[in-house]
Amino acid sequence: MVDFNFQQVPSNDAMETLRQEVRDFLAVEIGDRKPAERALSWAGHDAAFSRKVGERGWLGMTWPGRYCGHERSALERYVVLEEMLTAGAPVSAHWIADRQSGPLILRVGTEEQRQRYLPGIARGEIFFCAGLSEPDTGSDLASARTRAVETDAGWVVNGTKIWNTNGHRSHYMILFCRTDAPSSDARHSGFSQFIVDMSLPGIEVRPILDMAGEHHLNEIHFSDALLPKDALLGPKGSGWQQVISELAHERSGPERFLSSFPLLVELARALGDSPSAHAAASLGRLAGQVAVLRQMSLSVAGMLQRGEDPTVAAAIVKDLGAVLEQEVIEVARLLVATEPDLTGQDFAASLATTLLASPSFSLRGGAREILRGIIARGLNLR
Amino acid sequence: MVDFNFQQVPSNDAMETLRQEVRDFLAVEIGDRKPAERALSWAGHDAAFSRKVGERGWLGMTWPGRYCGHERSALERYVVLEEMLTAGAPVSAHWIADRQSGPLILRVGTEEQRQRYLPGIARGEIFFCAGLSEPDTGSDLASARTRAVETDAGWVVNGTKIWNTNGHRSHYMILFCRTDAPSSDARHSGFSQFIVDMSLPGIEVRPILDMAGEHHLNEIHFSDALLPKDALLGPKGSGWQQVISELAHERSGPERFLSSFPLLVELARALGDSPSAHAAASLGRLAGQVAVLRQMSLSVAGMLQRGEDPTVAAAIVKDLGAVLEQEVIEVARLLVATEPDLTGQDFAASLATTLLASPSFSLRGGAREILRGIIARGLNLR
Amino acid sequence: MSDDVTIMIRDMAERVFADHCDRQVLAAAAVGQWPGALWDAVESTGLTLALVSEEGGGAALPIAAALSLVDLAAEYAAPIPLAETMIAAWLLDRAGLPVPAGPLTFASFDGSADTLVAARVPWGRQAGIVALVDGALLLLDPEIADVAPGANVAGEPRDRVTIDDVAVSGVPSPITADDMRAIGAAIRTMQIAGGLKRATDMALQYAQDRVQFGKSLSKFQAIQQNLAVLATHTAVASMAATMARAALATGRLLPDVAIAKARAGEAAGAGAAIAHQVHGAIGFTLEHDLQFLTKRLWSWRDEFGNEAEWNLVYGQRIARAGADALWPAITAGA
Amino acid sequence: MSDDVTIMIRDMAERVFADHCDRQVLAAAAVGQWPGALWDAVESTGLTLALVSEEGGGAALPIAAALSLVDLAAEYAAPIPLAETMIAAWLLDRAGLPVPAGPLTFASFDGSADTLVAARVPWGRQAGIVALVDGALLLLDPEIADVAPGANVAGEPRDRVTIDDVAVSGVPSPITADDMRAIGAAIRTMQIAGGLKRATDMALQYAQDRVQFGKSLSKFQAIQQNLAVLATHTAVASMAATMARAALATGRLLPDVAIAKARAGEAAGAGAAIAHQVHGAIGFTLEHDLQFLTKRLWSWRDEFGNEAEWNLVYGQRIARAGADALWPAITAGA
Repeated sequence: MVDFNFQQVPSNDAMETLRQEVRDFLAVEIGDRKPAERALSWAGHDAAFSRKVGERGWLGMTWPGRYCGHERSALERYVVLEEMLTAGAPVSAHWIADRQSGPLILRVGTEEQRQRYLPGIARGEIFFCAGLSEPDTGSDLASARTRAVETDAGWVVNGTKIWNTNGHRSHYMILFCRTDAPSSDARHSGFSQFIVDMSLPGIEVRPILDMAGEHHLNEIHFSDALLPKDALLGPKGSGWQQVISELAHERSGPERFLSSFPLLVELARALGDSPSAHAAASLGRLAGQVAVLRQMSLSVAGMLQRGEDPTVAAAIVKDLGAVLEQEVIEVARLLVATEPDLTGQDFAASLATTLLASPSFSLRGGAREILRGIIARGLNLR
Repeated sequence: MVDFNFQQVPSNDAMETLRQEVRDFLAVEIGDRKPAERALSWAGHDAAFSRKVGERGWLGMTWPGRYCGHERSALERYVVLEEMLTAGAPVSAHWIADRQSGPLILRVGTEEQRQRYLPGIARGEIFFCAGLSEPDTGSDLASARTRAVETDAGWVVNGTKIWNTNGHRSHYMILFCRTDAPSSDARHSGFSQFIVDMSLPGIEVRPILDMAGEHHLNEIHFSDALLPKDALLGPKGSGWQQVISELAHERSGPERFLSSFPLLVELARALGDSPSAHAAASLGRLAGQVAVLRQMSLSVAGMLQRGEDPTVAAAIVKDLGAVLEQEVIEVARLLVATEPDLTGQDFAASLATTLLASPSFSLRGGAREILRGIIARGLNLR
Repeated sequence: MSDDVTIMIRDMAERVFADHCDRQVLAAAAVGQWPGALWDAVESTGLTLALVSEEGGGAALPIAAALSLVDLAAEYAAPIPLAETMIAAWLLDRAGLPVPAGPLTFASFDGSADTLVAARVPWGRQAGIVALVDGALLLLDPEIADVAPGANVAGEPRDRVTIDDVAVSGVPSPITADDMRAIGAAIRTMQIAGGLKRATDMALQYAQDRVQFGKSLSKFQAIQQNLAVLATHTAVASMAATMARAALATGRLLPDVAIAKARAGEAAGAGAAIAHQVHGAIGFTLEHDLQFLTKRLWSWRDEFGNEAEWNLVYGQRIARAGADALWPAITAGA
Repeated sequence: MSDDVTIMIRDMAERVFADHCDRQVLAAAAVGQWPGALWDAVESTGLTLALVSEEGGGAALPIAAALSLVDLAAEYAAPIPLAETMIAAWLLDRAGLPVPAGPLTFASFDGSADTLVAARVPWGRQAGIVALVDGALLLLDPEIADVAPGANVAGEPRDRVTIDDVAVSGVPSPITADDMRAIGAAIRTMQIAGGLKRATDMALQYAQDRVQFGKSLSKFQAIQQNLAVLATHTAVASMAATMARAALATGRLLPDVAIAKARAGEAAGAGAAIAHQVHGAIGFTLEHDLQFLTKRLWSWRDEFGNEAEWNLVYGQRIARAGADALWPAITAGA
């Protein structure tokens, strides 16, 4: 029986006060950003901006105070995220640390690891990247071959990671790799994760330019890189479980449907205050899709807050979100007869930037077939 | 490499003269049909109309003259079909005989069978139905269990056929059934086809009402029905090959994308001669889709005429056609804010009729996944 | 607390629907027969008066809890004006008018000074009509109403009601004709959510039961992907229904009802198409239950305004407010 | 006979493209470098003059045969104005003007009496511009043209050209500005067909080569279904390109060019999205060839009119003709 239980999450004063603070902050900090820059969405990288966000207490928001967290609710954190994303703020520098690495360290790290990394993340001073995919893995993460071998001196790592975001400007990586051969009945066994200091010898970061010609992605080679013993994150052999639960979190945020929101704003601007009936209805349709998806996404945040498993609900939000992000582009270009142009006027430049980013919309957080497979599993079909 | 080779088929004088003859005929014969009747498309049944079509020489058009065929080209036949379908003419009575049964008898029947059935079909006096699906087969025709056992007196048939169109008003059925057990390495072996006189004892026709409440479909039970020896069609054991090549033909015609064309005409009428820009563009888009798909479908007819295998190209036309037929409904209902109403005005009634028929659009000629599987096979993916 | 109430009344109602909404009742209703036993059973629970104040003889339940029955009735394709009756009774009660027994419906009348018309009034032939005429609300005297029967494609009565203007008078209405249309849109949104949920359950069940090429349909990857998309449409409609219920509860109908009806309407059509695709030929027959649901989905999405109408309402609001107000409007639900 | 010609010139051109359109050439062109060697090799085949009369020094090939090179060049993402040169040369020759050597392009100029402007002229900075000004056709003197460089998202030059009205004079043009836009739409339609064909081939190859979960991607049913849909879009674009070529050959541009550009434009976007989906992350990188094609598809679908523009042109024609003329119009191609 279908019962996904998306509940409406009412707002409260704390959330709305915070929302206004974030808006005021963004008006000052990025008020002069051009639409094409805003269209970069969470790919925009600005370390100084991230530090300021940290100063405001908007990183590590839900973490305990003893790690310089701010002990606020998942819903308050959600407010900060959605305000940043819809404004097209440059959140890339702190994004992975705040969203993935920090929560993971908090959950499975040693007390010493928590003390060492979390405060810097919360201050917006320490940036993380993730080392998951490998050249031959694709969606099949369990085929990863990068290997860490335990020696007296520490862990010796060899292998190659690919599609790494921000490795060239991050201080640390959470590395997923083999520490033991898989057992015969469980190919998902034998993986562990490590916190890797990116300045160590034996780590080479090679750029991969994306189709817009931008450098966000990297291929990273480990050649006998020696990690200290205490780089191991959580129990040895628990890497697979860590990643799986992390992916569920990764799929749940507002970044999963708001990537093209800045373009929607430019579309509204280009259409003006009295568009044709068709243009108005198209705008209303897209904005309505955002509004409903936002309720669903908030509902997922509510599940997280209550400690429920949001895997299937998050996959639904992500699948719908990827379709919507794509649709905004297609609707916008037909309503405003302007060719996409990176060096053009606001709308044309925003359109071009979003268009060139669009193939990534259905990649991030899982290809469409994978997401629908997760939903199908939630329906007990597999 | 993708190379489907859809070639443009130029028209010629013979085709255009014929087209005008058909239009003049239809203006007289069905000029007063209401939009909701036209929206029935090829489900409309009218034996008298079919006889008149036969009198005009528009059935068995491509067959040899010695069987009362008219030795015209596949493209001329195409002209007659498309004119009938777009006008919403009631072609159901003769449809299967002219399209499937007749050509099959011509191809694999004995000389005596040809002499006995083809002239009547070409005159629009003998109607056929097909007995393919069974309650448990679905798309997996090879799991059919109806069985014909050879005895001294003839073939004794037992089993049940379902989703049979027009069995209650057809003179004959082409019956697909088992005559031998499958060989261990080929579950498609051991099938044969028969020409079944529907008036024989042991054949019970039970109506299945479709969701519009109409009786077109039947479930047909064979209880020791005795067929004469010469009911066997083609060599014993060749049933599977016959059906497969027949299905390819069945997927190729203009009926595969024109089912909702009568509604498109009513949409144009409802919008009038100066619609809004959006309504005009939507109308232009749908009509343009019809125009391109018609060229592709004509191209398939050209392949048939040249004796080429149209399987993949026909699957493409059918897949696109099913999407288009559905899309016409969705576009129409949003452009004309009228609730579908079977007893309402022209547009509302045409909309309701087409809507209630719409689930069949993606069934006839193969479910969508099956069609896309055929295309994938044409791409050497399977 | 409200959750407990919801569970309690849903359990009560579900027993009635499960007992009475069988294929025979639905098939008879589809050709115009009034399901008297079903109606009587529902009315005897008192749920039809759930929104009426205690002084008015009702249960005064919270709106969100009470209206969760609307989805549920739709899951069973219950061929009675339950939602219409609940709303009509609530309108009467709020206007200080007494609420009669029996089925009710509501309609806004329009026309010339002489003759007022309401088109496609749900169950206009059987139900007492709470009418909005010239800013006044009243329970229409059936004697003065001329009812021409009609139906949607599911066979639910949608009647044309004509009255003589001079013959009516009522109390000042707390709601406008636009409000009434939005309220209608809100209940159809909830019904779509319920209908889609059941259609999805049926498709899931069918895919698991049906074997083809030696394995269950549900094991084919293409079918799984289709079912995942279907479930996604259902989730959207369900969220939309929740938004519509909340809008009725707060009394601020727009923009959420506009957003909700448009999104649910789109999900209804797309979802119905997939449910039929998964079912194949069997779902296309009159004897299969799927058609009770899909015909309703195809009707409900157009009633009280289709997607184009409500998208336009919302789109014009946000266009007027300007591009920089777009996100604030979404977070404020304004 | 025409088929033989087509095969011959396609073979000749394909050798040139295969030799010269490698990743380095395409990458350099995308940042503004003129691929001189490629151009010289193409021009030396004489194919740029395929549509020019024999008296004019050309090959006077049938239009459909000659323009089959447009798709082919697009398959290789050849970053030169081959189609523009062929068309511009043909326009000059038909107007009785001599055809110069080197790349050509064409543009219709608009503006005030003083200053005339053509926006987004393909290769305006490198090519001789066949200009339509006030109903007159001429080869623009580069001295009097002011060229502001621009580019589409694939990096193909799309330049803004400004001229002084009084400085130009030409011969009466056999074609109008509308015709010129339709001709441009026709060649972009053919390019889309070629680009989609190659993108599809690449996706098929990738799906067959790439192994995941122990089997080739192409063996997953969901991927097969996606590839089937991609191939279907390619088939539609290819049919549209054939219609556009035929329309140029007959000289009756509308409605077929309008239909063709709109259909191909829609296929371009949908097809590019699937090609990227199949390729996953690798297709999103600058070092993979897919982006040379998809960026062009995203550009070409908007150039010389997007789907909305051409659907409107066709839709208004058929609306004016009336509902009962709809089918006759489709069969007459009118």
